[in-house]
Amino acid sequence: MAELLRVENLKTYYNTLRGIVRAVDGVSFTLRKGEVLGIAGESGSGKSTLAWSLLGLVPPPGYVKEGHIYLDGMDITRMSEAELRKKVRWKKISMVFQGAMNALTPVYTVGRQIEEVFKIHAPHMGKQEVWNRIYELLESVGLHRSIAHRYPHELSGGQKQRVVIAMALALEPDIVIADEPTTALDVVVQAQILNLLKRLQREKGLSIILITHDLGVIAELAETVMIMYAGKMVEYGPADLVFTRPKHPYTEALLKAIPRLRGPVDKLIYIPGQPPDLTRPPPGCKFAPRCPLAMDECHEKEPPLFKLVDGRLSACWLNRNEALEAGG
Amino acid sequence: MAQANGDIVLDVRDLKVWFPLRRSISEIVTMKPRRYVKAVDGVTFKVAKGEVFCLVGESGCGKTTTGKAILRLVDPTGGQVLFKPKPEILKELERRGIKPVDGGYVDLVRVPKGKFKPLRRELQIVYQDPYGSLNPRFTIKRILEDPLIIHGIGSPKEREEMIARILEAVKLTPASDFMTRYPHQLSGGQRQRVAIARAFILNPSLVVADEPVSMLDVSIRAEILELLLDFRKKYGTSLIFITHDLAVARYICDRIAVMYLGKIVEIGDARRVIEEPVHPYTKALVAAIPEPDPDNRLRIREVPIKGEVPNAASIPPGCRFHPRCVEYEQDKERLDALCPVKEPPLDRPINAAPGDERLVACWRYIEK
Amino acid sequence: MATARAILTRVVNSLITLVVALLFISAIFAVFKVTELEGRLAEELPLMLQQLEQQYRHNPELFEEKAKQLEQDLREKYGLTGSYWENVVNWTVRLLISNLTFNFGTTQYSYIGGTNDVGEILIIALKNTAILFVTATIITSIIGIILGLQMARRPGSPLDRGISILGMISWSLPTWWVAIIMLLVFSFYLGIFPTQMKDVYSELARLPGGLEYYILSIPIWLRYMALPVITLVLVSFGGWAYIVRNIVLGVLQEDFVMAARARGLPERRVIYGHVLRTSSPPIVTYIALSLVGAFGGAIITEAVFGWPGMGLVYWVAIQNQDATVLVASTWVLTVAFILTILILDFIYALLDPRVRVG
Amino acid sequence: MSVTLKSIVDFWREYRRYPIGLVGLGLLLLLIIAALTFPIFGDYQVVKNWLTNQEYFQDYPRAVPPCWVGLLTGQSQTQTIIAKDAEVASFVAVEGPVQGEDGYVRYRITATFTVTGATEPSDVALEAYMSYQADPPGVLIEEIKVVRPDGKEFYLVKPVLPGGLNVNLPLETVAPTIGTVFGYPNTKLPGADVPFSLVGLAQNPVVITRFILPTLTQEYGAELAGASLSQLLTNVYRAIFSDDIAAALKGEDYNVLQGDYQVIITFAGKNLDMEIEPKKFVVKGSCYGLLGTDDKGRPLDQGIYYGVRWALIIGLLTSVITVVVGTLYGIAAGYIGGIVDEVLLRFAQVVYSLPVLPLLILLAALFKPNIWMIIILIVAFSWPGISFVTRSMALQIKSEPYVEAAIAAGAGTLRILILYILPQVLPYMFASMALSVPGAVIAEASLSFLGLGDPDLVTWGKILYDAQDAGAALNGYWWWVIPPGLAIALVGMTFVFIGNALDTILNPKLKR
Repeated sequence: MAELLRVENLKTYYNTLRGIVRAVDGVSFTLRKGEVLGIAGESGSGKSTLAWSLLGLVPPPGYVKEGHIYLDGMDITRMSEAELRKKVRWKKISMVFQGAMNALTPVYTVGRQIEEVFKIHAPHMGKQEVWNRIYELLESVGLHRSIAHRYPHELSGGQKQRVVIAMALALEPDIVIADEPTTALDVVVQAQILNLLKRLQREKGLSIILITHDLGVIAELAETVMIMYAGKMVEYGPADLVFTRPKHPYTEALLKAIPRLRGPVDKLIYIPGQPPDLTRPPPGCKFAPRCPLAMDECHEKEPPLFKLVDGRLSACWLNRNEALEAGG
Repeated sequence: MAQANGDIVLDVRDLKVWFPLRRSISEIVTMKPRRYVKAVDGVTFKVAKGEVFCLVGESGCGKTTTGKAILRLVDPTGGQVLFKPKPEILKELERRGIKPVDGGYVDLVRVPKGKFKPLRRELQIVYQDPYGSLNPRFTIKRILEDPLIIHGIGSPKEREEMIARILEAVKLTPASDFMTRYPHQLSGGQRQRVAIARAFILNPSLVVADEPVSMLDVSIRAEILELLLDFRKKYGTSLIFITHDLAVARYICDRIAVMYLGKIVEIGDARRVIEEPVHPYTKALVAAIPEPDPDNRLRIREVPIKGEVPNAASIPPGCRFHPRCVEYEQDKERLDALCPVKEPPLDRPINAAPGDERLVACWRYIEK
Repeated sequence: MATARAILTRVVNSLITLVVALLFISAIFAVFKVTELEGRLAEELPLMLQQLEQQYRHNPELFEEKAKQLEQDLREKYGLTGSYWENVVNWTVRLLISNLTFNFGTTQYSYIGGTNDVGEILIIALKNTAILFVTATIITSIIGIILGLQMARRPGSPLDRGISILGMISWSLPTWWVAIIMLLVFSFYLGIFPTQMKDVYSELARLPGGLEYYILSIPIWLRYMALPVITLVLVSFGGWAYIVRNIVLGVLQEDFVMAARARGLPERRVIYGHVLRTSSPPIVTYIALSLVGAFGGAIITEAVFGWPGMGLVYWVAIQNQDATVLVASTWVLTVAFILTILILDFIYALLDPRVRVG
Repeated sequence: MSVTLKSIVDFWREYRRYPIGLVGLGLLLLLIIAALTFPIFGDYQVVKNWLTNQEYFQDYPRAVPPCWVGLLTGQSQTQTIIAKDAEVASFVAVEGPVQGEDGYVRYRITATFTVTGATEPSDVALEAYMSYQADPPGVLIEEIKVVRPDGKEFYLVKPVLPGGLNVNLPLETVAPTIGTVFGYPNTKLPGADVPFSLVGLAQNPVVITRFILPTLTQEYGAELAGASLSQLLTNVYRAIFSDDIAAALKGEDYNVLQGDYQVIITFAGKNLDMEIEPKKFVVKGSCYGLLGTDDKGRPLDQGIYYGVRWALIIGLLTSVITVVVGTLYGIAAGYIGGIVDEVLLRFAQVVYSLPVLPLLILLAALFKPNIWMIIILIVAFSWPGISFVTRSMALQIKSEPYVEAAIAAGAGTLRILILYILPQVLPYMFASMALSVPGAVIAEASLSFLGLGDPDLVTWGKILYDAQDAGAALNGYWWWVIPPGLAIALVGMTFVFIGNALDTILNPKLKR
């Protein structure tokens, strides 16, 4: 399938009083049309910053240090604010924000906020046409059209999340970034939202970048999985492989740390220590200080992304022998 | 660890916590009765010594309020909370003029606020939010010392030793290093360990753990759970573990109670309830949980439930779950006289396997 | 439904405030009045008794009777028939009624508008105060909001720092003092503006009538208003900008701002349409608060400029020890003030959908 | 203990990062020093007599600007001299007795001063203790003259004949007695303080017509032709200091002659034995001190210097009481909650929506309160603002899990309030104390400005009231208006700066 988005060696840093925070530190991936990429990582792993970078929306004092983001052959990192606004944001890439509760402006009705999107990006559309489309959108995410005339605070969490998804689909973008789309929702609602995303993805052939800390949610949707740790991607590959036969000790540990609903109740393992301070990252592998399998080398030299036989990428020295080549 | 051994520490009977709603002007004018948010609406369960008892349910189901009502951090509207304190605490209470109910139990609901203090040594809580549960202006030492000072335990030197010991027990070593730190200098996981240390430093008989891991990163959750189980084993403390995560519940709990809108709908052995749920709501909950299994991607997850949770201020009549219940819908003709009319009691399901101690509040499964 | 409740609560609140203010004003004036009248009685009575004694020198019994009668009459005339506190209560009730009916009687001193009717004086004064104050507030809010937005968008920039410090400084300046300085500079040294703003009336009197009057009176009003308005704006715009900045800075950190940007909305639309619109309820609250704060300073400023408003009435009444006018103007001002706050409360409720419904 | 110390040190580290806060702290230090040093460097007599005793300020020039203005504008000014007792000796010399050949014993007072300004000093005055004995009794004033820098002598008293010729007659027949000039009975003068004023003399019609005009016509007769008597009467004093005496007399333009002047008074009498002890010498210059004087001659620098302490007392006391009352009220409402909270909140809202200043004015106008009452009144109207904030803080802290954890651990209400809630509210209290100082200072100044302040107190507001009353702005007396207002602003700014720094530290949302 056609390649939609290519990210090359993206580095997004924040200048803070304490030093430079390397929130995203050399991430590369491609996204094909209709592909769902799940990006998993714990708090502070840089996954949200990565999402903001894709829209050119890194909040100050953050900035894209280097790297390229190619969308349809255009490099987003080189675009002016006006170009981003007119060509990329929402037309090509839309986003479902973390905590949908706060992603809607509280003083406008839901419909008005969707209407505004059309006003800006499709000024030729008539008012009637726009509103028909709004109702259609709301109904497509399983909401009644009367929701359009309500204010965000009058809606439940699940309804707001649906509204935000409807809004993301308004201009039929190629890519939807979903940043923790179900966090803070109850499990039942979460399941409904995941179903909705699944359905929409299939119907419209959407490409989705799903960002979450919850591997369970990733498994529901993602075809390809990227595991991030301390601003680096540590493992990248098809979900089937990553979940069943992880090739990075971090991925493996994460999977073993999650209690399961079915099967035998194994003793959970945990990862000792805590993620590194991104202003003063350790030399070598960022995960080495917490890694049960760390070797001397791991503390000294940063592992490259090894490309494995099964097509996966993994940044761990243990994979050296299995690797086809050191990519990255 | 089932309750069969009869060593019941806590016996909650028909506990109710109702919060009065402010009446609108038209309601005052028309003299309508005051309405209540029935956060907890008749909850009954027992917790054995050394047991981990789980309360699960979605947000707003009353699980946290139940936990806090047991600790009298929220005042119950009705019901009984019979608690069996350690003998020395019981003696202290008797000295203060509180007569125990038979068998060395005290009804926590009826203990006057002014005489509750000795019981605080016995009942502790661990909160969800590791950032808000530690006083930002106290050092770790001061945080852990405060309960000891309040109860007049030990000399300063002894207290310091106790603090060092408990810090080591929660693996914050070297203890002396952590004592002088402030909460903001610790990571989330470390803070939660301090919170656990604070809960256990008084050696309580019962600890309520209110979603202690849900705000922590996945990689460190297991460690916190481990710690709680450790303490349980070491001191025989009973745990009421409140969570929305059935998978965590399955991992840590001996018994489990599933709550919906202020009531327990299903209660029983944790594994059994989760692996073979009976109540339609439990079934929906179990079905809704995503697991890191890549096969899930290929199917639309069927969650057998309709609509959204109603407002706790307007609880549906009869079985409070029936408007969302798929099974009621399927078997409407038979159940129409029951579900929308009469509240189902917690009872043994008709087809319960032998040895299954579970109770269910659903007409479909208890009606003979 | 819920809107009705919110409005009703606010109205009831304002009514309670009015009643408290009314009671307070009437009662303290009653205390003053009774004390004053008792004093007058104590002065007059002995003199009149002396006269009476002369008259009835030969008939001590009749004198006793007449003396009693005289005291009785005088006490009735002054409304001092009971004990001290009874008198105070009686007077309070009397004043309550006159305040509630806005029936303040007349004054012997001359204020503005060439009338001695206190009610008429206050109507003119209130109108002039409103003209000045509303104009100044509108100008200040526009400048304050625009500057505040710019500051919030670039926190720490020279503009931000400069205006912040200016705001802090103007927060510590008495408005009326700035008014004196403005007079000194612009009227005395530069001679650009008139010095006594109440002269506006004599100038207006020279105009022909009819439509022409209205056209010609505008530039005259503007010329006389300019200095007071500039002063009021100068003193408060910095503080406004600073508060707006802080409110907006808070809103800018909300998630929906980034969400709006992500939707590709132009920055102007994000800032004015989403950020400012969301900030508007707290900003309106701040307008209410700042009115509370600036009001006192503003009316004294009027006195400095001789602007024929409430401030001038106050100034003259204080010089003349004219208690009637003082009380009447305090009451009228209180009513106007509480009504203004009530209106702002309504505007707040209109702007914030969360209040509108909940 | 060390924990508290450490947190104070930490706080200071953070505070240091705010230049504005440091400026505020520096200003505060200055103000405190100013308030404390008044008893050392200030003139308490001036302040004591400020409101009640106008006589006291008769030696001061009236409504003159500060002296440093001359340095800025390049315009020279005549310094004011107010010399008393021992200091007088450096300006005033007394000679005598000198036995004259004509049989008279003479005493002479010579007062020297310098005129450097573009305008003449508004008065030159001398006060001396005098007592005498003479035989036959009586002291004559032989002459009073001003010796000017250009060498000319301007006679105020010089015995002459109506014809204009100085005839060699005995003094008794031509010279006035001491009483004629100084207004004392000429027969006998027991020991007394005798005042002399150059203006007084030069504007005294009797002296002018009897002594001054004859001498002047003798000298400038031709030039003065056509000048009216009334013109001459009003212009004599100016002429003394004029470079063109005749022009000055006629009321035409002239320049002030700059340089050293001497006022010489000669007493004479037969067998005269006089004791002259100069007590005071005053030259009312065209400028005074650091901040000039007002229209009653009161030196403004002293008033403003003295005002510092009251501004600080009023500001701090009012804000501290306000904040403490507001905080306790707010915490009580928030912590107790329920119906109590409702009632307390409603009451605070009512007080809050009253127009403060009009009510203060009414109360002050009707009851003429003293400063302590004024402070109480200001507090009575300003506590609600604080109480709203502390109430919501108490509500919020009360619901924090760590407070509930403390309750769960068995902590009582008092412990919660003191150890958990108060430490959180305390920094906010300090910030609001600082931030409410300017309001309090301005409120008091406003009342004083309206003439409703404490009648027995010299405050900046009162000085401004006097200025407004005298139309200072419309007369261009900027030195009377600007400094007191700046002083109010300075106190305000000091605390706003400090409060703002505290606020920024406490309110992380505003950081950066």
